[in-house]
Amino acid sequence: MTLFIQQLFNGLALGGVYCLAAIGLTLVFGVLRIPNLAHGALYMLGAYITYFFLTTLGVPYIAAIGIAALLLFVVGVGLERLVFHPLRNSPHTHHMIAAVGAMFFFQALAQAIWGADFRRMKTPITGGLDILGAEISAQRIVIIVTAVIVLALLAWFIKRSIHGQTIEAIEQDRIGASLVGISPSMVSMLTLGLSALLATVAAGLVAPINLLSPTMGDALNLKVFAIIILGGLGSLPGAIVGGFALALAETMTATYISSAVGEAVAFIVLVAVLAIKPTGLFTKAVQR
Amino acid sequence: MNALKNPRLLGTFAVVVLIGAAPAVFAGENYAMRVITVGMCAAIAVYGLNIILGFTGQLSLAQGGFFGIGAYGVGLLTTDYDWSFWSAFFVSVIGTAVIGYLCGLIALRTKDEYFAIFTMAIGFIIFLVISRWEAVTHAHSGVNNVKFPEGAGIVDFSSPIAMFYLVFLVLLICIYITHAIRRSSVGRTLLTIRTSEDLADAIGVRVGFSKQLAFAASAVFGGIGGGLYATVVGFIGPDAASIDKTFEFLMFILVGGMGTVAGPLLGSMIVTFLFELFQDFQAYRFIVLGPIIVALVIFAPRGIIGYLGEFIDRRNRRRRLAGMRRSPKETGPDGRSAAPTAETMTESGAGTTSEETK
Amino acid sequence: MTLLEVRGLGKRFGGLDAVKSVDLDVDEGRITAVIGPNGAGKSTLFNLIHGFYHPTAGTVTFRGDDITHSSPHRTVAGGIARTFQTTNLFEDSTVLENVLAGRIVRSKSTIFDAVFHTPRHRRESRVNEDKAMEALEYCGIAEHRHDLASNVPQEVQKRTAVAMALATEPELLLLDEPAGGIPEEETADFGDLIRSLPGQGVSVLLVEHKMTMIMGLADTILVLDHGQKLALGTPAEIQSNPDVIRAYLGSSTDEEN
Amino acid sequence: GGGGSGDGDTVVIGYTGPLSGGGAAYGENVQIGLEMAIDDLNADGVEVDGEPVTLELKSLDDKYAPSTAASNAQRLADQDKAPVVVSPNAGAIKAIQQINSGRSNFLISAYTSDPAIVQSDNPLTMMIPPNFESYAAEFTETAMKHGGKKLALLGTQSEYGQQWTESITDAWKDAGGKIGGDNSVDYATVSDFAGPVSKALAEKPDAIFVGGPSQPTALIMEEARKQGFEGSFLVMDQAKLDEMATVTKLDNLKNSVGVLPVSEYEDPGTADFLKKYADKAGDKKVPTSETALNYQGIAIIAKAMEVSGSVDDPEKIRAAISDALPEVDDKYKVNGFPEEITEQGHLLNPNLEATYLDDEGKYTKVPIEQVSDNK
Amino acid sequence: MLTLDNVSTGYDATDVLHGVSITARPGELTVILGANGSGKTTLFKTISGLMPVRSGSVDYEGRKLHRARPNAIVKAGIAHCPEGRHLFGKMSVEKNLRLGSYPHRNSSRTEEIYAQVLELFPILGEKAKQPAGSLSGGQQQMVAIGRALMSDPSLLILDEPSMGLAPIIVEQVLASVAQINDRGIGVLLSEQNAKASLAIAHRGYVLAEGRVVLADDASRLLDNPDVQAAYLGL
Ligand SMILES: Nc1ncnc2c1ncn2[C@@H]1O[C@H](COP(=O)(O)OP(=O)(O)OP(=O)(O)O)[C@@H](O)[C@H]1O
Ligand SMILES: Nc1ncnc2c1ncn2[C@@H]1O[C@H](COP(=O)(O)OP(=O)(O)OP(=O)(O)O)[C@@H](O)[C@H]1O
Ligand SMILES: [Mg+2]
Ligand SMILES: [Mg+2]
Repeated sequence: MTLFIQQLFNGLALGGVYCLAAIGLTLVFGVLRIPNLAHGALYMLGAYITYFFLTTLGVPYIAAIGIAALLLFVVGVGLERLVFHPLRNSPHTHHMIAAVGAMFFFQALAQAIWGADFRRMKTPITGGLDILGAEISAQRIVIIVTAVIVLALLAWFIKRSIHGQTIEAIEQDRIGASLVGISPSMVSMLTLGLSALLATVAAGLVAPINLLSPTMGDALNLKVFAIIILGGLGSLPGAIVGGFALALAETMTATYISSAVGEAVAFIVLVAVLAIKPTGLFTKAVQR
Repeated sequence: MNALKNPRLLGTFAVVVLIGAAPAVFAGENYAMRVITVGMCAAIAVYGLNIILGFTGQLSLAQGGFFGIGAYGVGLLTTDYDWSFWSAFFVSVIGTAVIGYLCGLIALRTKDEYFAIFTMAIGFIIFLVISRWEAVTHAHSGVNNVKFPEGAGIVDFSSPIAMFYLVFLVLLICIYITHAIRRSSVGRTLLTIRTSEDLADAIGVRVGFSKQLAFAASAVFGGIGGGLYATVVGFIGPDAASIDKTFEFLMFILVGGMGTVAGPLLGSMIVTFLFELFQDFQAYRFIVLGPIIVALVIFAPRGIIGYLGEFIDRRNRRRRLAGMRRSPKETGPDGRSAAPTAETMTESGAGTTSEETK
Repeated sequence: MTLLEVRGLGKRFGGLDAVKSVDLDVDEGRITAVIGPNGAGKSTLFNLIHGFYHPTAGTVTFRGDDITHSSPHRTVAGGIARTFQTTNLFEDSTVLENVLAGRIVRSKSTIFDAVFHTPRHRRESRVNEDKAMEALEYCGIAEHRHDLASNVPQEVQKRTAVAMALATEPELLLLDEPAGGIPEEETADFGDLIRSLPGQGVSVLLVEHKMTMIMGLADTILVLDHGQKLALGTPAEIQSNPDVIRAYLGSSTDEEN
Repeated sequence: GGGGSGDGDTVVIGYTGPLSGGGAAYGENVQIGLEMAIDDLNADGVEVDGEPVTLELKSLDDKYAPSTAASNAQRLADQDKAPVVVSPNAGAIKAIQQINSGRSNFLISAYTSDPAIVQSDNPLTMMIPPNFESYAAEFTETAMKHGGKKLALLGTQSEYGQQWTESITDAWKDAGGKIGGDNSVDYATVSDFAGPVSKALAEKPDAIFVGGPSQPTALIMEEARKQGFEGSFLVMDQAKLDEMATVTKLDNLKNSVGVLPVSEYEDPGTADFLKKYADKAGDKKVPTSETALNYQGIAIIAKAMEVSGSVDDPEKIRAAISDALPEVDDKYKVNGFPEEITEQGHLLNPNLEATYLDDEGKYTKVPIEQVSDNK
Repeated sequence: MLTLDNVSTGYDATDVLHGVSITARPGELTVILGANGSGKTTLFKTISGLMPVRSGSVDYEGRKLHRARPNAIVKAGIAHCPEGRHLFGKMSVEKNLRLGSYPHRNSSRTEEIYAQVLELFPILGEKAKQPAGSLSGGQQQMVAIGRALMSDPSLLILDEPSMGLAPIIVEQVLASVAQINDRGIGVLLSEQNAKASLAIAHRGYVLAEGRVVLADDASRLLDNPDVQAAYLGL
């Protein structure tokens, strides 16, 4: 029982990370219709920049994440301008390859600057809680709480605020959107910026319980794609449910079946779900 | 021999002859021969990708996985089970076809990006199985001493040149099949699906079935490429099935030109050599290569062959227009030069080409 | 003879009956029209007959075969072709290639025929080209055959869609607003094309809002409203039916033409 | 052999290893060792057959992919005429073995402790580190002495990690211990170690087998201590205790048995090596055996060239290693210098030692008896 | 007032519009006639910024618009209800309409205009919560017009608003257009039904192969024998 509760919290913390990383990706997909394979690299870059401010310059933790998130916002905007904007009329194959090119670049850049060694990020958040016999570190509780707050704010923003709705509008018809006065390229830039920002927040939260390396985004990348497809591309609730569901499935299968299955479970679930519902869990069917 | 008047076919021929003559130049250079031969194995898999992606428009990211299945099939059967290369090769290719077909059954219920990511998941599961199923695949230890093909006392395939020509021959067959599919109604079927599945459905195309076949065919090419690769390199590890392989294949096809006959081959060769060239930069080569990839996609989105094709199309159209002006009766109201056509259907239509040569 | 028999056909979307208890007979060698206000269920009816949607009630019979749950490609193979309300073509292909695509359903040759260049494959390629040209000429657009479908005028596009459908050698052709987007004054020519189809052994089921055209073409008209039959009869009967005038035609139609 | 007789004064030492991607840090450690050795050897002067020879390192990145490694090796041998190619990864070495004695001719300087590479009877392979199977028995004995009989398995899920897991499992069972389920995870892809650690601790073990790259291993141990584990750790040789101490508090690492840190060796050249290393890599970086052993390895090869009188005949060089070993200058003896090379090509140091890091944070040496490389 | 001066533009290498000059006076209903492919849609797309102006200038109420982006042009008061509608298919009808007011999102007039739109097309009130994509063709056309009106334009561009509509609805739509125009909103209209549209228009232009071949008051165009022959089927 203690093990179960322990793993439940571990799974929730992991779910928080997955969600934060996944929502950005799903938003970008919705607006730009591109599967941004460089997302994991943005996450990695976010982690390194947070590290730079926190450890190298000694800026406080929260501020370091904040500064890094803003910087990554700029990187995201730049990525949109330099890579995806010129490709806006190309098929998605081209985006994927361009994104892979960008990913290679970011990884090589990080290695050139910070080296290939693992780095460890320290945080002021220490200690933990004892919940029903399970030992939960404070960092993980922070992850869960932050994830929930950010997700709630974002959901509110998209559904209620008119700015959020512009994102939805562009997802559905770019020409229609520009005719009602929305600037698609502005929204595209903001969305990519926002997704990089969210990825950085995720990275800043996880880095203390894991290590930094130029390839830290790779493993996450595949999983996050599984999540947003599982939830239905471009669907916010889909990404949230998918993120937590896959994280819990992963932790629990690793605990009660085997860790190798745990590693594959995300993809097995994905295959199973798509076999039954080919458009993911949360997509509305619409007539031509 | 009308075909020779068609500049596209001529181009394909030229590329093929050029590569076929490579051993004459590089005979003593094991390294160059190896790079070219391995590149050709990849090119075979890329021809598979060309069918599903270039013709049908579905981005399959499982190609690396199928390549791995072919490679491991040959690798494991010739070593742990001591089969002859040829029987192992045959069985592996059939096996890839079956696995490809089964995956296709589910995969093709999905569309567009779902299909892409779904096949990526399939590819990743194949990779996980290969890299984790210690008891059968030896996981990271890999498969050592894969057999050379048996030459029946006539050819000795341990010679790099013999191996080169074996792969080259298979590659030629794949290119021919690609060409044959393209100009047939099968090719037209696939291309209609690429443009609009709904419309294809409405004119009686068996969309699901055709996609299924295309997917299985692409898997088979992947398996063939992988099987040859295993015997060429002699040792295979799980990286033979990794997602990086898939991305490599994608790069090859994009640089060469999607949906074209010569594109995959040309792309494979050029990018392979580009990669080798940049090896000297070691870890930092991707600081240069990354942006080059991005730039290629942005500035040459239709690949090298795509560009040439566009050029030829424009010329043909100009000629035809000139011809039409001579016979005023035929001049349509739409006498302006058309938008660059998609490289594919225009050429594939038996109509256009035979018209030209009549 | 009755070619197509629709009995008690119904389709619900959520709470809405898009089509409800519709009966319809399409006779061989005739032009049958379906009209009705926007949202009456005309396109849905076509989608049901063609197999794009599966009905929630009723049956569809074609030449005595039950095709209620058939899929579109089998329906086409069986002899029913269609065009879409919004013109739908393979836009980056030429007009000829579009029409050739219509031949796919009648092609028997496989990959193997293509690879080995069998006589069957050669014979079929020739037949396909001939038939495609025939359809193009019949529709009067042969001179456009090498133009990209997206570059030709609306009317040529509409004709291409018809030619593509004809290339499948149908016995029944479903036309959903074939003249939509064509100016009134040009519809006459288009009407002539449709009128000639039964003579070629192709019966027609037609949806159209252009009353001038419908009244001059149709042998029988079914009027739908809210998914249900409002009236059925000859053009003259329909034109004077007060229900139809109130729900659909409005006041101006007769005085305008 | 190929032979770069034209420019007899420069000899290329080839290196193919992971210089980008997940294994980059490891590949760089090896590369540093090679560079240091070559710099030192050139400074001292290498003379073959009466002619002075300059060594030059040529590195290529293989991203840990065996087939790329083999292509690279072929390129180094063919184009750069390298008589020796260094590779630090068992899979890559196996792939390279497919070509080094047939199509091209070069000696493989193999940095892997997987004995499979010498079991394949490749005449041109020189295996540098000790056979990892040697450690299992002593590790088990030491850990049982300081802990108890119940072992949990939490190694990494690489090929090498799995081999270690097997070897430890056998040894532990032989010693009469009990073992829980296999909890190994892929250290490189896990986002949060808490889950796997909780699972392992649920077995209430007295000792835990851990190991993969140093830093994630350290994190796992830290997490285990946080979750209340007080027993001992058996640390696989891939992880280095001193390197681990750079990412976590020494407290978390206490009571564990692992390989001896380079700085604890007392070979004649060790102290100088440490100084030079700090100059080159900065004092934040801990020197590891990848660096030290490859440093030694190149020195041995250079000496073998001198002894054999050939820079381009790998067979002669290989044959001369045995005679070259006693001739190597003391300054190159830094990390358990080998005294002999087996027929199969394995360099052997008879006095292999591991270490136990005790509750005071002190390293105690543990002598290791080496097992045979034969299957 | 909207003034196009010598505007040329096109797709790819060739021009579709060749030096078109047009004025639409404030509050007036201006109709553009022309055969299929004569460039009406292209002209409208050029005005609303969906296509770049290659040469010439576009001027609206004293502002140069030929370099402006669509969003700026909507803000300037020109709303374009495009051919093909371009609705947000998965969003409800209501959200579609409300997004129409995006350029003036904080204005108090939004509710007022929304009510007016529902008054114009009562069926949209019934379908308010339904995804726009599930409406029938004609109903979608109403949403598109409604959405354009929601931006509170001073000039409304309607590209074949009656395409695919039932005769009775065509009548209604043209009546609504007249009604919209009566409220003081200028309208630029292209319409297959030349006679009916000229009947409600103030001025008309005839385009042929991308050039203006006739420009006159609507009533005079109705009487022009060339127009009668070409477009009125007389
Ligand atoms: N997939 C669907 N989901 C929900 N409702 C639908 C769907 N398809 C059609 N409808 C509804 O069914 C009704 C009939 O639509 P249909 O498209 O058949 O009308 P129609 O008669 O063709 O109209 P029009 O003349 O405007 O094309 C409409 O109210 C429409 O909103
Ligand atoms: N996207 C495009 N690419 C290339 N050419 C185009 C494109 N859209 C339109 N054209 C061409 O531009 C010309 C003018 O087209 P436009 O759509 O403006 O005409 P229109 O008067 O609106 O016709 P319709 O009555 O059919 O709507 C036509 O010759 C058409 O073929
Ligand atoms: Mg309809
Ligand atoms: Mg138009």
